[in-house]
Amino acid sequence: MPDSIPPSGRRDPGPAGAGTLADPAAPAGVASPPPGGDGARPASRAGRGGWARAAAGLAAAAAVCAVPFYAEAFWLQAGLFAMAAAIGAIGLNLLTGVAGQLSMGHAFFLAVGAYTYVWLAAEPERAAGHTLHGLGWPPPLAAAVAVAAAGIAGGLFSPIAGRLRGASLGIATLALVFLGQHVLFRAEAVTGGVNGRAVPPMEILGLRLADSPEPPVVLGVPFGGLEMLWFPGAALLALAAWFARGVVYGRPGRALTTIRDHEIAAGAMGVPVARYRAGVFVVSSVYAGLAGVLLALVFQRAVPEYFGLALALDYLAMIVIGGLGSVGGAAAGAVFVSLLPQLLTRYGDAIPFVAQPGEEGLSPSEAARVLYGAAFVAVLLYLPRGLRGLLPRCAAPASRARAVRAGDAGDPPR
Amino acid sequence: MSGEVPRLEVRDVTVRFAGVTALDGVGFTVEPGSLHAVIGPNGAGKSTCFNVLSGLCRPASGSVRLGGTELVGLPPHRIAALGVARTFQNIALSPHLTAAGNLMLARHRLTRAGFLACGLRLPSARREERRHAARVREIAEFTGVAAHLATPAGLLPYGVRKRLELARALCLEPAVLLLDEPVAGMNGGERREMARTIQRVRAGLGVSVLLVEHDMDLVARLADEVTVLDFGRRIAGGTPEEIQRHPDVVRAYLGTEAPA
Amino acid sequence: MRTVRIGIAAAVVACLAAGCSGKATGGGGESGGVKTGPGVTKDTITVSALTDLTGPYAALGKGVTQAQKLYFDQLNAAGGVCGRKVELLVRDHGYDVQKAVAAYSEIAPRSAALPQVIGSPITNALRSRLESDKLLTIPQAWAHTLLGSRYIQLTGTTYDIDMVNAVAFLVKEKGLKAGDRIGHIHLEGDYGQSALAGSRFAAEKSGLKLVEQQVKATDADMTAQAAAFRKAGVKAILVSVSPKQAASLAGVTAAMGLKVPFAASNSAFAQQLLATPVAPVLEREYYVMTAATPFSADVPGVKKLAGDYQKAFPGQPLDSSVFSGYTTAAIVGEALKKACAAKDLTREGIVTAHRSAKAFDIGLGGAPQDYSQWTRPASRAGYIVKPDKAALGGTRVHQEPAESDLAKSYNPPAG
Amino acid sequence: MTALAELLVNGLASGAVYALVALGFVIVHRSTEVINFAHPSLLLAGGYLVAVLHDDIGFWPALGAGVAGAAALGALVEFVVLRRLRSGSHGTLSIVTIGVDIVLTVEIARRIGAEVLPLGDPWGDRVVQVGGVTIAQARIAALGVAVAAITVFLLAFKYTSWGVAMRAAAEDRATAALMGVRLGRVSAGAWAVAGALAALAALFLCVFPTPGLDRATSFAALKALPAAVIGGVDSTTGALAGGLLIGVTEALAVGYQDEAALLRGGFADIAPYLLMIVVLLIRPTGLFGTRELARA
Repeated sequence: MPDSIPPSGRRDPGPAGAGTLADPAAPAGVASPPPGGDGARPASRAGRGGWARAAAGLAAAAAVCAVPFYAEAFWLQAGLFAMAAAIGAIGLNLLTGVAGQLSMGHAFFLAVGAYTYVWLAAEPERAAGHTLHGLGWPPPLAAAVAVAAAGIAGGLFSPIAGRLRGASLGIATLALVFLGQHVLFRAEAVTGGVNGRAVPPMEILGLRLADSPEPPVVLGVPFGGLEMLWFPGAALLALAAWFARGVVYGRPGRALTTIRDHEIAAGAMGVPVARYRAGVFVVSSVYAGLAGVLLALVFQRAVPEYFGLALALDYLAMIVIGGLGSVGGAAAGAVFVSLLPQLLTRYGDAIPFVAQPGEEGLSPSEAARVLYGAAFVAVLLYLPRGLRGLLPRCAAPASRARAVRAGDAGDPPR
Repeated sequence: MSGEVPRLEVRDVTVRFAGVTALDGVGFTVEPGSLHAVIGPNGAGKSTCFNVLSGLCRPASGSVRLGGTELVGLPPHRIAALGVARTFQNIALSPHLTAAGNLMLARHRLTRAGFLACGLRLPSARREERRHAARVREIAEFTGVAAHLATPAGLLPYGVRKRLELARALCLEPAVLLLDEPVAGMNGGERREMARTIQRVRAGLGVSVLLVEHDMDLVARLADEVTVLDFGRRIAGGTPEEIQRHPDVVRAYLGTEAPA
Repeated sequence: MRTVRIGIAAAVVACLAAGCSGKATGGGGESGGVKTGPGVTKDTITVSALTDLTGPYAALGKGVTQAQKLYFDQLNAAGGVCGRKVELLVRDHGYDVQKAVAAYSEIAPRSAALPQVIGSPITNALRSRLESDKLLTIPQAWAHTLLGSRYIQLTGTTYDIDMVNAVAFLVKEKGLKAGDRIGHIHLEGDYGQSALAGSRFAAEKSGLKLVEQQVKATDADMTAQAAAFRKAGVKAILVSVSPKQAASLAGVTAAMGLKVPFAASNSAFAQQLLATPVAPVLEREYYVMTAATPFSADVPGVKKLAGDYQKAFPGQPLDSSVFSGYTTAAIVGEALKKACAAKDLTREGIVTAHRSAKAFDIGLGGAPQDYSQWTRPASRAGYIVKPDKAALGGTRVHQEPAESDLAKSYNPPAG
Repeated sequence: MTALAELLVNGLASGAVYALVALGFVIVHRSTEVINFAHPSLLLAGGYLVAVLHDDIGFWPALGAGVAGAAALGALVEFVVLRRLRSGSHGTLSIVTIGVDIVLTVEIARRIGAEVLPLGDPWGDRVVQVGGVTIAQARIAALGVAVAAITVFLLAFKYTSWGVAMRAAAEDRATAALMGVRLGRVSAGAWAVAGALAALAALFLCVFPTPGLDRATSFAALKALPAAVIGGVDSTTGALAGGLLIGVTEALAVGYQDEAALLRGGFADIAPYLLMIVVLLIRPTGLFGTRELARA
C-alpha cells in the first residue's frame, strides 16, 4: 500500500495518472465483471472466451435470420410481438429494475409511440364513419418522430417522475394509463376511437414491408409483411439491448443503481437524484415508444382498448419474471409473457389444466394470466434473479435480492 | 494544496423536528487542512449537524459557508459538487455494485458521459471511463480496498465496507471530508488501521476533515480541534487536551470518570 | 466490430442455407371434381370462430359458440357437406384485439369461413385481412359501419334500423308526438354510434327532440343520466348500452318516479337481469328490438332448436345468443352446401354461393333475409319483445317482425 | 338547487365508500410502508363471497362471512407472501402485491364469469324523499355504515393495544421492534382490517343503483387509490377526506356534464386521477400526509 497518493486536480484526474496502472478489471476467474464494474472492462476479447462469444453470437444471428424461411405466419407474428415486448421491457427495466422506480404507465408511452406513428405516416382517410387525419409522412421519418414523441411525453411527466420514488410513482403513472386511454378514445380524428385505425406499413428505400398480392420470393419462400418485418425487428431489439447494457454498465447505470439502493448516498456523492430519475423515465419512455411503433407495425392496427392497465401489468410481469435490473432478463421475460398465452391457446388440448373453449375451467388466456401471475410472485419469493438466475452465471447484473441475502446494512440516516 | 481548500464555517445553526430542537445555535469553524472532531453523547445532534452540512436537512436558521459559498439551501449534489464528501454512520454503499462501481460513482461530478454517450459507447465515454478507473484504483490501493474491487459491495465484510466508504468519499476528490463514525463497530486492529489511513489522507491530500466519533482515543490522537455538543448545543470547543479538562464536558459526556 | 461483420456474414450464410426451406406457399387444388381452397381437405372442412369466452362478452360468446357446435354436429350427423365433416375451430380472444389478431393469423390459413367473430373493433381490425383472404365472415355485431364488404355478412337488422323501428313503435303505440322529447342513452363506440345514427334520423323525421347521453363501457351507475332525462322531461328512453347499465338505468328511473317506456337495442338486454331487483321494472315498460326470434315464439323450428339445445347443453340459458349462433352457423352451412353443389369449395366459391341467397329462410321465424347486397342490411324488420320471467328464454313476442315506414325511408350510410 | 343537493348527497355517499377502500390502502401503508396493489382483489373476493352466500344463509350472515373472508384472505396474503419477503425493500413488496392481484383477480373474475351477481341487500331500490331530494336507501346506508366503520377503526387505532402497536410501527419500525412490538402481527392485522373494509366497500359498490357485482367492480378500488394519495397515503384523516373529495368530484362531473363539453364522455372516470396529479404536483405528500412519500 503506498503511503500517499498524489493529490489529484479537482476537476480532472488528468492524463498523468491514466494508463500507469494495470487494468483494474476483474481478477482471474471472473469471466466478465459485474455491472458497474470499474468500467474499464477488458478491451480485448481475443482470448478463448472472446472467440466463444463471437461464435455464439454468430450462431444466434444465423438462427434468428433463418426463422422467416421456416416458421409459419403464426410463429413469425408471435416472435415479432415478443421482440416488440422485449424492447419495451428492457426500457421499463432500466426504470424499475435499475433505478427502482415503479411504473404502471408503460402502456401509455407505447400508445404515444404507436399513435404518433400512425398519425404521421397515414394519409387522411374515411373509415367506419369517421374522418381520420393523417400527415402522410414517409414511414421511417414518422417512426423516428414517434419514438421521440414518446420521449417528450416522458419528459413532460418529469416534474412528477423526478419527485416521486418507488411505488408512489407507480400510483401516479397508473393515472397516465387511465388519462391516456380517455384521450385515445375521445380523439377519434386521430386514433379512430374505439375501433382504432389501420397502421400504414413501413417503407424502407421504396420497399413496402407489407403483404402484397404478388409477394417477392426470396430463396423460394414468399416474403409477406411479417417475413420482411422480422429483420428490422430483430435488429432494433439487438440495438435496444446493446444500448441498454451500455447505460447499465456505465456512469448513468451506477448513478441509477445507487439512487435505488441509497438515494441519500447518491445525492451526497454528487448525483442529481431528481434529474436522473426524470432522465431514466424519459429513456424508458423512448424504449416504450419504439416498442409501440414496432407493435403497431406487426399488429397492422392500433386500438385504444389495448393500451390499458392489463398491458402495463404485462410489462411489469415481464421484467419481474425475467429478473429486475437485467437486460437479458427483461428480454427473456418478454418472450415468456407474450408467448405463453399463444402457446397455451394453440396447444391447449394437450395441456391437462387448460380447458377447451366452451368447457368449464381455466381457458388458455386465463391459465396464462394465472401462470404468469404466479410466476411473478414465485420469482420474487424464490428466484430473486428471475429467469436470468436459472442460467449459468455470466455477466448478469446482480439483482436486488442478492443484496438482501448479503445482508445489506441498514438504511441511510434521515 | 491546502491553499485551495476553503474554510468551512458553521454559524448559529438551529434545526427543529416536530417540536424537538435537534440543534440550537451551533457554530464552529473547520480551518483549511485541519482535522476537526465533533463529539457528544447519543442524541447530541452530531448526525443532524452532518446532515445539515451535506444538504440532507435544512436548518430553521443559521448559515454554513464553504469559502464564499452558502451551503444552506443547496441540494446535496450541489454541495458534493463543491467538494464536500461524506461517509455514513450506517454504511450507505450500493450493495449490488462492485466495490469499483461504488468508487466510480463518486467520480460522477468529475465525469460527463450521459445516457447517450454510454449507450452508444462513444469513444469519449470509454476514454473517460478508463482514465477515471485508473485514478479509482490508486485511491483503492491507498485505502487498502484494491483487492476487493471486483466484488459486489454487499458481499464484503463489514470492516472492508467501512474502508470502502472512506475510499468512495475520497474518489470525489473532496476539499472537505465529513466522516460519520468511521470506526464504529470495528475491532481494535481495524480501528488503528483506519486511524492511520485518516492521518495519511489528511497528510497526503491536504483536505479538511470533519469527524464525528465516539472513540475518544481516536479523537485525541487525530484531532486538531474538538467541538462538543450536548442536547443540540455547543458546550465546549478547543484542542483535545483542553476539552478533556473542561468541566462541562467531563460532566456531560465523559461522566465522572476521566478517560484513561 | 469484427463480431458485427462476422454476424452479418453468418446471416447471409444462414439465409442461403434457408433455401431448402419447405415453407408452404398456400393451399388450393381439386379433389373429387370439387375445387378446394384453404381449410378444405378431402374429408374435412374447417370453419373458425373468434369468440369471447373470458372477456366482457363471455355470455354472448358461450351461447353463440355452443349453438354453432350444435348446428355443425347436426350437420355432420346428417352427412356433412360434400362428403366432408365440418369442423368448428374455436379461439377465445377475451375481447382483446391483439389476441384476436394473433389468433386470426393462426387459424386463417386453415379456415374456409368464419361463422363467428365477436366484437366490432375486432371485425374492423381484421377487415382488410378478411378481404384479402376472401373469407366469408359473420360478425356478432350489428353496427351499420360494418356494412359494405362482400366478405362480411351482418345478419338481420343493424342497430340503426332497430332504433328507427323503435321510434316508429313509440310514436305509434306509446303516443309520442311531434315536439316531445325522447332520451337516448348509448355507449361510446360503434354500437352506440350506430344506434344513434338511427335515432337521430327517426327523431328528426318524427319531429321529436332527442336528448343524448353517452356512457363508457366501464360506467356502472346511471344515476346522473337518469337525472338528466328527468330534467329534460323525456317521454320515452332509447337504450343502447350494456345489459348491466340498462338495469341500473331502469332501476334509477323507477326510483325517481320517472315512468316512461324504454325501447332497447338487442344488446341492451340479457336474461340474467330478470334475477335482479329491477326485474319488475323491466317487465313493465321495457321493449327490446331484435331480429332474433324469441324462444317463447310459436315457431316450430325455434321450438325444436330450444329442445335440441337444452338436450345438448342442459342447464345453459336459452337466449338470443343461442338463436344468433345457430342461425349464423346455418348461414355458413347453407353457403357450403351451395358451394358444393357448384363444385367450388374455394373461399371465393363459398362467398359467391352465399351471396346468391336473396330470401334466406330456414324456418326459424323472422323476416326473410337478403344476402345478395352487402351495402344494405339483410333485413329491416325485427321483432319487438318484452322481458318476461315466465317465458322460455326470458322474453315474449310483443310485436311480430314488421318494417316500419320510417325504416323503409332510411338508408344507412355504409362504412 | 335540489339537483345540486342530490348530487352532493350521492357524491358524499359514494365518497364514503371510496374512503373505506382508501383507508385500507392507508392502513397497510402505515404499518408496512407497502402500497397494496392487491387491494382490488380483496374487494372483489369479499363481494363475491357475499354474492354466492346470501341465497343460502341470508344477507347479514353472508355479509359477515364476506367481511371475515376478505380479512382472512388479506392476512393469508400477508402471511404466505409478504412475510417471506420481510427483508425485501418496500418497493419489492409493493411489486409483489401486483402479482398477487393478478392471480386473485383472474381466479375470482373467472368464477364470476359474465354474470352480474346481486348481493341480496335489504335496501333494494327503495328511495327516501327529503325536501324534494330523492336519495336511495342504499346510499344512506352506505354513508352511515362507512362513517360508523371509520369511527370504530379510528377509535381502535387510538385506544387498543393493536392500534398503539401499529402507530408505533408506523413511526419507526426498528424502535417499535425493540420495544417489543411484534411487527408480523401488526402487519397481518393491518392486512386483515384492510380486507374487512374492502369487503364492506364492495357491498356498497354493488347495491342499488348498480345491479350487482361483476368482474369490473374491482376497478372502483383503483379509483380509491387516488383518494388515498390525495389525502396522503399515511393519513387516516386523509383517506376520509380524499375519498369524499373524489366522490363529490365524480358526482359533480357527471351531474354537470351537459353544461360543459369538457366533462362529457366519461370525464368523471378520470377526474380522480387528474385531481391526484394536480395534488402531487403541488404537494407530493398529499393533503394530510406527513411522511415523505416523495422527496423534492
